[in-house]
Amino acid sequence: MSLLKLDNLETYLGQYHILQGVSMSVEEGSITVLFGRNGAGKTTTLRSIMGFNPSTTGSVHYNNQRISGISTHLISRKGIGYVPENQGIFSALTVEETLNLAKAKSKGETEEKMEWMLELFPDLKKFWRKKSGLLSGGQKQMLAIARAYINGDGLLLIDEPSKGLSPIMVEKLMESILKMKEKTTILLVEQNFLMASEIGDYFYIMDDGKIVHKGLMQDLKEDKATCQKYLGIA
Amino acid sequence: MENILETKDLSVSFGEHDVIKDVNLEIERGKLISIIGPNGAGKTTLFNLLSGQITSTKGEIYFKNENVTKLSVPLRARRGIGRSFQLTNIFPELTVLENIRLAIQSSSKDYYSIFPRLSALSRQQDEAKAYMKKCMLNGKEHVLAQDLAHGEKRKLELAMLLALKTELLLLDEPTAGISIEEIPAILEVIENIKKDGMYTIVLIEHKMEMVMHLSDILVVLFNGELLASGNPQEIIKDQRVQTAYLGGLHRESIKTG
Amino acid sequence: SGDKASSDEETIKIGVLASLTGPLETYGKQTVAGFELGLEYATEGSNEVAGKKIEFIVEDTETKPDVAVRKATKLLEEDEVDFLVGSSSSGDTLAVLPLAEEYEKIMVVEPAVADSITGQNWNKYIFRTGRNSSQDAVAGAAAIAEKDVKIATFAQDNAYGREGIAAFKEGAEKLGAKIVNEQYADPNSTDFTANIQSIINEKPDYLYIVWAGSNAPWKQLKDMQLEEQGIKISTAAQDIASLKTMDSLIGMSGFSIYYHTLPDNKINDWLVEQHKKKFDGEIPDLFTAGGMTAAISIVEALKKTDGDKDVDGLISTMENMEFETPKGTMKFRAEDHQALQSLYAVTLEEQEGVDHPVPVLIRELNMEETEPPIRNGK
Amino acid sequence: MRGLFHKVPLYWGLAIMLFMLLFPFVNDSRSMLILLTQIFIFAIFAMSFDILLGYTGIVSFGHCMFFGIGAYSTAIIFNHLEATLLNFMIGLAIGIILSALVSYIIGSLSLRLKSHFYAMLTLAVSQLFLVLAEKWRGLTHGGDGFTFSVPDVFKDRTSFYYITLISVAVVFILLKLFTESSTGKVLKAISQNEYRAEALGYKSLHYKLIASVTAGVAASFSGALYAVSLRFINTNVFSIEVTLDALLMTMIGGLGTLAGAIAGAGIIEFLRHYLSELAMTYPIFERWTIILGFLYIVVLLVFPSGLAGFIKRINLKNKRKMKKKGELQRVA
Amino acid sequence: MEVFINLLVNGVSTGLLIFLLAAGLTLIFGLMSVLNFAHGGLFVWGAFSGAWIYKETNSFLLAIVGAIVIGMALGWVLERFLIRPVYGNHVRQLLITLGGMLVLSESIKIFWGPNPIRVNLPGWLEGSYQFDGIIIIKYRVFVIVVGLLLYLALWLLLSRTQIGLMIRAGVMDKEMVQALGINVKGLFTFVFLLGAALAALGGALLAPYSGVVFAEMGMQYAILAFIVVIIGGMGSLQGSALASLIVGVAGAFMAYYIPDLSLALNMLLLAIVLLVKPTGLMGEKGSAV
Ligand SMILES: Nc1ncnc2c1ncn2[C@@H]1O[C@H](COP(=O)(O)OP(=O)(O)OP(=O)(O)O)[C@@H](O)[C@H]1O
Ligand SMILES: Nc1ncnc2c1ncn2[C@@H]1O[C@H](COP(=O)(O)OP(=O)(O)OP(=O)(O)O)[C@@H](O)[C@H]1O
Ligand SMILES: [Mg+2]
Ligand SMILES: [Mg+2]
Repeated sequence: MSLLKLDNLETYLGQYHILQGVSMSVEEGSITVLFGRNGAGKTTTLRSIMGFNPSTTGSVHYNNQRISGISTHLISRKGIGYVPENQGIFSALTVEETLNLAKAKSKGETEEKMEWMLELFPDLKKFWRKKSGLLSGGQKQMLAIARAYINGDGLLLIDEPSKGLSPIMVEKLMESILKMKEKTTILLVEQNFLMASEIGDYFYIMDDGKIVHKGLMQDLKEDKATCQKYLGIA
Repeated sequence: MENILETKDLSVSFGEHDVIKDVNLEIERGKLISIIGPNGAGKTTLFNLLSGQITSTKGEIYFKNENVTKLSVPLRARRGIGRSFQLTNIFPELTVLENIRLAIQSSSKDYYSIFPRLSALSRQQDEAKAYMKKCMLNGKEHVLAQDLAHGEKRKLELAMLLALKTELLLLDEPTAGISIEEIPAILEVIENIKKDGMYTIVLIEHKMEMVMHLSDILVVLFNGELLASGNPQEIIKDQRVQTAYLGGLHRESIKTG
Repeated sequence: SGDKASSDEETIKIGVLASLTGPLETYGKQTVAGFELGLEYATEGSNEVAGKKIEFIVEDTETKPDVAVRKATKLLEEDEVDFLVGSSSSGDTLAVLPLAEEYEKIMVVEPAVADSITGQNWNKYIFRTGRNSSQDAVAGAAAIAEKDVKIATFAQDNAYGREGIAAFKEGAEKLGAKIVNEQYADPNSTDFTANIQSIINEKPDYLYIVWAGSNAPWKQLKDMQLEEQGIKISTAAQDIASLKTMDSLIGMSGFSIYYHTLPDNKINDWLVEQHKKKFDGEIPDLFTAGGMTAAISIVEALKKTDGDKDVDGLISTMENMEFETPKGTMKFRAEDHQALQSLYAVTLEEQEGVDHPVPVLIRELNMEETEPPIRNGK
Repeated sequence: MRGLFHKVPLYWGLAIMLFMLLFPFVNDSRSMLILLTQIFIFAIFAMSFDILLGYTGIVSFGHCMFFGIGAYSTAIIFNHLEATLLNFMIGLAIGIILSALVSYIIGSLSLRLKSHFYAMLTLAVSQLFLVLAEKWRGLTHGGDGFTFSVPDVFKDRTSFYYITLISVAVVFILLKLFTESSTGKVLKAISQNEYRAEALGYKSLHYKLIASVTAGVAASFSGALYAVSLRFINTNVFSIEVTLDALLMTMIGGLGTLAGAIAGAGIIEFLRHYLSELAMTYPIFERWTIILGFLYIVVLLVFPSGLAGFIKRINLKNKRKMKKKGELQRVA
Repeated sequence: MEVFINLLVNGVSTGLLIFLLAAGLTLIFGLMSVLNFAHGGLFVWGAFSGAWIYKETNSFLLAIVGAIVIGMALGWVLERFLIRPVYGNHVRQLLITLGGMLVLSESIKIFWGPNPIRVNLPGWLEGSYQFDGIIIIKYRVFVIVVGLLLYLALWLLLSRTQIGLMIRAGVMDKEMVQALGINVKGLFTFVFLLGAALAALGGALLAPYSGVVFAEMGMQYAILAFIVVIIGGMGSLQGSALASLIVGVAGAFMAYYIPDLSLALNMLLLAIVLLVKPTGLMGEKGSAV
């Protein structure tokens, strides 16, 4: 069954009609990738799910509960973890403090989640008492993901984790995300196709605020035309 | 052919994060250069360095063989470096005409006159209209900039930039956040500008087809480093660029790298 | 008020300026109440003098000089008043002085205290029934200064404080006292202990204080145990509102300008009685007496001129005129038209059923003792 | 082609001007004349404040300092020299030069600061002037202040009424020209998007300086008139209430439209006048300051850009209605 | 020597008194980036209601609690109707809370009349200790103790508790904190009320300090609070504490040694700090936005 369902979302930012009817669904235990060029509306989609930019029409259901229209902190408490585009690091807090904060409102066996994250991202243990602001870009990304997972392991929304990271870093990150699939469901926003296509099960392609294509990742890899058309891949 | 702009080992870092690393860029007068690279590669930051919004931690910038590394934003603008912004950046509560006139004032060195001269005023207005025409904004003279559609705002930005009459134009994703339908218009505007031949244009753009169509030279920025630059056709075939621009994860590229 | 009254020969109009809103509103309201009673008393309730009706019009200066000027002009131009009375703040009053001269109308200043009103800003149309800072100071000096007593002074660092101390010094030194330390403090300061400290170090016999306004140092003086260290505090016992803040000064010996129990004469008895009758049992205060005095002075003058409003006539009548007031006999001296008057040497005592320390008479300082120096260069 | 003034407001302005010119003939209430004179004087002061807050987006909590400088310069001159127009000019000139200097120095030292820091700094400096006026007794006679005589043209209420009326008109036109000039346009631009203005080649600091000096000079002029109108001065002119008045007037009248400042001055002064009149009869109104405070808050909340801005917005709405549907949706 | 000690003690206690006032302001600014000029209004309301309640009930404790409650109630009204509409716009915050300030301090007169009112102390706080030259006023010792305790409490709240963590994070990235399931709006209201409570407490404690309270105090102390907060560095608790102490102690010594300057002291301090280090003694770049 599908864990998350978006039904015909329309979202305005200021006076701009950004999302123009987005419908998609995320299957439990899968990794779904949302592609699209700059300004397609990917981030806005995630932000609408999280309730930052509530949609004017359409609905979002999680676990068959309607979550559109309620405020962000309640949405999050239903078990949704969020990794924003800019990582949203609390630069003045240490790794330790950040992860404690993530535990504050989270349900379930937070200790185990914490341990698992630390074994998945040993760097975080290494810099346990370091101010998050001083971490490298990749480490920040790990921290952001760990924080999101500890806060809500029902569904993770991850926005362009590869942004500004070196290929090796990206590689490590992707492997971890792949591992995390065992214990949670992931909706991943990505620009960079090759990376995401390695780990995704399903894909959606978004352009100009609409879903223009969707299906199994396998099929997309074959379908060079679509790639060319929407992802600008030569 | 002499270079209008050169950078020597240009670098900047925010805290621990090196965003631009030893970039040596040489831009020939009269050409259109496109800079491509994944998100966060440092393209906008590079522009910020060139136009002076941020100051480099290392290296120099030479504009027309003058070292402008230490100059403030307005002074560089007066020297002839003009730029547009990735996120629309205009004067929301002024009319389109007023927005453009501000640029014209600056280009006609009318900085500090404290009494309105009607002659100058009307001259500037006619001039402004010309630029509006060029950027296909006719009839929007007295609309407040904030009431323009997103695409029109981008056009307004271009108009202001042209009105500045700078030889060097830095365009940061002129098509950012505008819909597919509107792109051809922008494209046309840029082509017109290029045809005038009096400008050197540096373009940041993600839309490949557009880049390939316009560029004389293609520059690839990756993790703040200059990965490659040269003829678009060759560059785009370049293996490293393939991986880099697609931010890619080719096993082999990792192994070799 | 605004109504346009005819300048009928048979009526005499008096314009009263007072702060009815703003920081000084209590002063203003008392002045007005007192003025009304004063007319009633002086005209034996007839509100007529020499067959002419007396009207009075009250205007609120809001304690803003510009408003004061506007209201004064309105009184002079539209109501065509024959006298001005007021005002609660020295600023407002000073701003109005030139108008009295311009319109050649007598202004009876009450209760503004600034010396400069009868000093360098004085003009011949100005009479003052209220006492001025110097009189306070002289009285203050008379109350405590003797040969070789060491006196320290403490005042607000503003015109009021500085003028007061200057005059006090003059008076005190005339009486042979020594001023050993002068302290001035920010009127809004939270902490006066530093100044008090430096006074303590001088070990004076007396500490003389000139202070007006809400933020007063009384409590801190007590806390710093001046009395225990043999330093006697002396200051003016002012209106009841400020007396209410002075209970930490109980036992101090200073002087008072007016308190309803101090003067012993029938006018005062009348005032107290009528006031209590009129304002359910409330006792008259400093500015009530002042307002009454102003009214009496005008009526008395008119009686003498037999209702003649001619200004020069009035001025010469009022110069050196002696008249009876709730505070006993007063006299406008010729040089600067300042009313010489008695003040009272008192001690502050606690009394049953009174919610403020009560000034108890030691002796009356008669108008010769309290005569201030002449400062208008006449 | 859009002229210096929009036509309709221009006609309005002329009509009002005409009415004001005739007023003394139709009305013989002196206090009303004086009230209007006060309003004119504060209108100038409010306009000067509008140049800062409305056009350049600079918040100053110490604007009274220029008002005070102007007032004291004139007053002190008249106190020491005899009351001639020439001496008035001298006093005026001194005040203006001083204000220009002070505003320039403060500005160049601190206009780089964040808006609210600048606000507090100006507050501090103005308070220092208050202390100075209190302490420099030889010159200012301290807090009590002093009276002085002025030329007869100023003494006569009617002629002074006309003088101030003309002054308002002249200052209004000058400032209007200033705001319509290239510099003025840049000021507005800076207040909306300083970052962009710099990228267009404008040194924002220079413009802020120009603005604050202009404002300082105008304020000083109004201060001089104020002193003359009272023929008396004391330290009140440096009190924060003076700045607050300017603030109230500009905010309520409407930012960034000099006319708004004038209207604001009128509204506030008249409200004060009538509320305090009411207080004489109905004690409920004794606390009319509260009413003013509430009015101020409500205006700030309901129409942030003041009454003038509110009117502007209505016109704009009408304009938008004319637009075609497609755009309407975007606006929504 | 005695002089020195006296000046120091009195200066320190005045400083800590000012700190109570400044703490609320800096908290609200540092955590929510709100400039609240009406703070002085809450302060003066605290002062009057405290004095009044004590007069009525003769219980100092009740007076303080009552003052705090009233302060918080007013604070809630302020936050709800004045501040919320202008979150994130410093200029409008200053302007509108200024209006709040006017209304609050004028409305004092409706309830307690235009005259200043005297404030008493319970016997156990009256008077002062004296060891030959040195006179130490009991109440000031009390204020010092309370001030230090409150500083400690605030410091612990911000650095040790989850709430402190949430608030600090909330300041850095409001949305992200919401995304962690934390109700930021509620959190901020809490902070604002805390600030209001501190202001009221400051007022209630100041009243007996000088022995009288009067409506005009509001504006005067609003300005003082701002001066201190800016000197210390907006949003820095330590900064405010330090600045308060400097203002208090410098005030005392100035009044003793250079009385002529004391009138201008605070403004001079402010001007100097702003010109030399615009972010204040302890404000980092971040906090000066
Ligand atoms: N002021 C800043 N402080 C800290 N980091 C910054 C700052 N500006 C940019 N960065 C970082 O520098 C990196 C490059 O940013 P930049 O905006 O130049 O990328 P870009 O190539 O323009 O990306 P995009 O294609 O999304 O515009 C990013 O990781 C960004 O987070
Ligand atoms: N605050 C805003 N106001 C107006 N338009 C906005 C705002 N923020 C974003 N946009 C526009 O909304 C569109 C979608 O933005 P969004 O960030 O969702 O795209 P995206 O797919 O995430 O792009 P990217 O790959 O660069 O992250 C873009 O055109 C952007 O310009
Ligand atoms: Mg995005
Ligand atoms: Mg960019």
